[in-house]
Amino acid sequence: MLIIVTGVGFFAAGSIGLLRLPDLHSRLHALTKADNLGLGLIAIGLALLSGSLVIAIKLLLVWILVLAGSAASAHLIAQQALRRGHD
Amino acid sequence: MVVHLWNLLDLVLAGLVVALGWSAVASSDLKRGVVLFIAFGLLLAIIWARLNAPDLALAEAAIGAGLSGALLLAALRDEPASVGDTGFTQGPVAWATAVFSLVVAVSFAWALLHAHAAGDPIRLADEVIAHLEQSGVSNPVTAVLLNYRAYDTLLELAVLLAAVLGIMAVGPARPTYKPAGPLFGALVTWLVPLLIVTGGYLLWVGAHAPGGAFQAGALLAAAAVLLRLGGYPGAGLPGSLVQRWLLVSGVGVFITVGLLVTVEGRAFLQYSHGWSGMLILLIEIAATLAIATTLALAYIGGRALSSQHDRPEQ
Amino acid sequence: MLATDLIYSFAGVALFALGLRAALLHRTLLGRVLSINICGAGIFLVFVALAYRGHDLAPDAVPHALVLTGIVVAVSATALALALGRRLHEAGDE
Amino acid sequence: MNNLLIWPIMLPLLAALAAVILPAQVNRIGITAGLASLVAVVLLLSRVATEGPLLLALGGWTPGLGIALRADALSVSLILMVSLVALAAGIYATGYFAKQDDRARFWPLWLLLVSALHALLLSADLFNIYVTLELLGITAVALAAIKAERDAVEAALRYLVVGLLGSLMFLAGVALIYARYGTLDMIALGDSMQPEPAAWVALALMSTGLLIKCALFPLHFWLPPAHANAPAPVSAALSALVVKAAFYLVARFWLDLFDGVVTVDAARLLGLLGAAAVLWGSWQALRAQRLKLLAAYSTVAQLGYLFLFLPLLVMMPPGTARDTAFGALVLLAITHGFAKSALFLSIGVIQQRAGHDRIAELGGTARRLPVTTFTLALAGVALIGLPPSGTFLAKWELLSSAFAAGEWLWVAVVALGSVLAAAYTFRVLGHAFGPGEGVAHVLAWRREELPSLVLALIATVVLGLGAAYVWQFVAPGAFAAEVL
Repeated sequence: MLIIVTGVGFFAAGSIGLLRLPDLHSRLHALTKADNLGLGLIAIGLALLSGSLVIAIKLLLVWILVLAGSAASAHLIAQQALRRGHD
Repeated sequence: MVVHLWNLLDLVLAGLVVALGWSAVASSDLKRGVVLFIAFGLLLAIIWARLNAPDLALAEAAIGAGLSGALLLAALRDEPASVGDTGFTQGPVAWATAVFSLVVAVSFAWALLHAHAAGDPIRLADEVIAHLEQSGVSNPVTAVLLNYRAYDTLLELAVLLAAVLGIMAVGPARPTYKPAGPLFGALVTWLVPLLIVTGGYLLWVGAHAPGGAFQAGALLAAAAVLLRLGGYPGAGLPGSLVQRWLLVSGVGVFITVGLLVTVEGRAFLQYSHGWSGMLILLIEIAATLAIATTLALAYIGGRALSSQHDRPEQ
Repeated sequence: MLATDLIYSFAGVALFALGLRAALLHRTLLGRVLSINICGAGIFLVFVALAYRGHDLAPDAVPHALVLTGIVVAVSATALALALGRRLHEAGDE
Repeated sequence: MNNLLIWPIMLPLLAALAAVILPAQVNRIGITAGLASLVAVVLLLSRVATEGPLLLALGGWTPGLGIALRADALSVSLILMVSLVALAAGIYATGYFAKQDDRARFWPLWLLLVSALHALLLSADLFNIYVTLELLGITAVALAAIKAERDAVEAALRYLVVGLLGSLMFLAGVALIYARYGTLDMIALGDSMQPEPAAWVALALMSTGLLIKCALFPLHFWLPPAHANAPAPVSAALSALVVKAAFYLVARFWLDLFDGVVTVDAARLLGLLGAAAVLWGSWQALRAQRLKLLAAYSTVAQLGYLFLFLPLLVMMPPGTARDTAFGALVLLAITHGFAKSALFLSIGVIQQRAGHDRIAELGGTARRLPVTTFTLALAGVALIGLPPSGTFLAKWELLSSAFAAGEWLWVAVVALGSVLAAAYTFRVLGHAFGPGEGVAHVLAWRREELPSLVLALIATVVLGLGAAYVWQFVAPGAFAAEVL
């Protein structure tokens, strides 16, 4: 439970970062770092709560997938922003 | 006490979904509207999960938010000119429309309240469960879709076919995008096999757990969308002859099964005893392939290029 | 009487009506298609709320199947509308 | 076992699949399927005539949990019209679409459209009807846009958006019905329906959705451009069949399913809109510069007549008089189907030969295309309602019912509408018989002119002289269906 709450805390920090930080790159930084960590913590918490190995593996897979997805999309957004910046 | 907590969550979710829906359609910036619409779809998926409808949550995330969102984003890209030129009809027409929709909303809500008070809240729920044994599957939603109301699903596959035939009739595919770079390419090579495996899993598991042909087909179509975004013009689809066979396979297998059982003196689509599970799986496999091909072609937006050219353009 | 189903029913009605209004008022095709999708989602919400029978009871699967059919029909119509819109756009440039 | 009911739906559907796979054989596939499903429909009709309404529980499940198909006198007579018109228009299309590529696009969608129409007319389940409405709408829009010309695509898009809104209003009504009665099966609903909020609002929502689809004034704005810009065989199907399917549902709901719920005042409102449609549509048809636009506005007017029947039928007590009036309504709907499709097909012949359909430049048509001009005149006879057409008898019956009920407004509207119809028909014929070189080629091919001539002859002669059979078949069976 404690791990899940900490995870939610990271999500909140990420969202606040998205809203408050001044420019796109630092917003991306806040969002991806905090949310990935937050999701990871929630996944671990849920895996421990479920007490089943199969579910734990599934949750781990979900986390890895989101990690890959968010890394790639953050990269794409940053790349696009850089390109626009140079135009 | 617990009930109250749940209802608090319900109020928040319901309020949020209406607010998101409102801002998606009220936005005069269409790009913003489309992004909000995708968020709306994902929130809806959470609500389906909350309302014990996991099959719908999967379908909504994959089709409602995912593919519809991809289609809308692609359309946004086709018509950049129209992005600035938005706005709504103003003046007395707007007032009349507002009054009309308010009248519709109030009378609809009033009638629903009466219906809830007077109607039998069980409806068909118990009957669905009572015949589950005979249906050949243990997931009630799959039982309704592929057995009790299989005829609806047959016609629904025909709707998909009609839409894609219409799309192919009015013009060729839209040009491909420039590949987004090596990192995205790597992600595509990673994700596509994963999506195909997950699609197969959902198809198989649909008989007894959330999932089924539509969710599986949508995942395969998502793989095609990714390939297309990764610079493969044909989106990994086979050649046009095979494509045509795949397009009709869903309806074709469905009708064939439906007619074959009539030879034994049964009604159309009345599966033989003990064979229901097998026949349903057979129909679902064909339907998955047809749905995937149809949705992929719908995303490409017209007659697809043949597979010979299917390499990433540099 | 459960409150949950009514809360979501009314949210569904609200979405239906505001989607209807926006579909009539939007001037661009994309805006209209978006609104029609929201309008349809409202009806789906009414259906699924009907099916809900409390946290521990199995819901009525019939509305779920109907909504699944509805989602597929909606995406078919959306795809056709956007393809026609693209064709119109191209024809306008000629 | 009544598996016969599925064949009019499955034969065109299977043929559509074959047409997708074998694009080189589409003409042969299409005509064979048209003939085969016509045979199935005739068999179905003869069984309904001898045994009364037929029911098929699909999948063997009790209707409610499963879906039922039902064939009664009303639905099979409309299905027979659909099959005949679709076959004739299909034969015409084999010549109309000269390029192989166009044919390969046309036939699969066309066959899906026919299947959707049959499925709609046979369905006894409210949600299933929603699915058939969407299948019908999507195929109709795709066919209307098939030439991919700017005007056609624009009209088709408006048609699609408006049609989708109509379908969603229908679906909202279905949700209410399910919320209150817990079933979607129309036969069970017929017994449990009561005058109460859920039924009222559901009927209002579903009817509004359907009125959009039948283009009842003032919701008709989308129809003229969509029908006038489509290829000729498609226009024929849209004007003669697709709007008729939506009207069938209105009639089914107001006179059968919801008959304990509807009120005379609500029906009178529909009648008033119908009257406005008759006058406005006829007036616009008279002012139209293009033949296809004239035909499309004439559809708006002719649908108006059908709505004039509703208040009279709702008012009448059950009995012979009501059955007779109902028979007249069916006769009018069917006659219009044949006449309007004949009109659109012969306009197609003129348009392809002359390269345009401007009414003012039709001079010389009668000399160059005598058969087509004759067809045009026959269709006109049926649209005006001159004897011996089926329309004449139907309007006669409408007038006598209106007299009996003391509804003088309806009498005036029918009279004025007929005068306007005569005016726009004779305006066209006047130009066609006038001097000029408007049409380039002399005779057209047989398969282009013959189908429309046959359709026009059915409208004027067959349905006129055989009207008694229609009455005999439709009138007593129509309301007995509820007893089932």
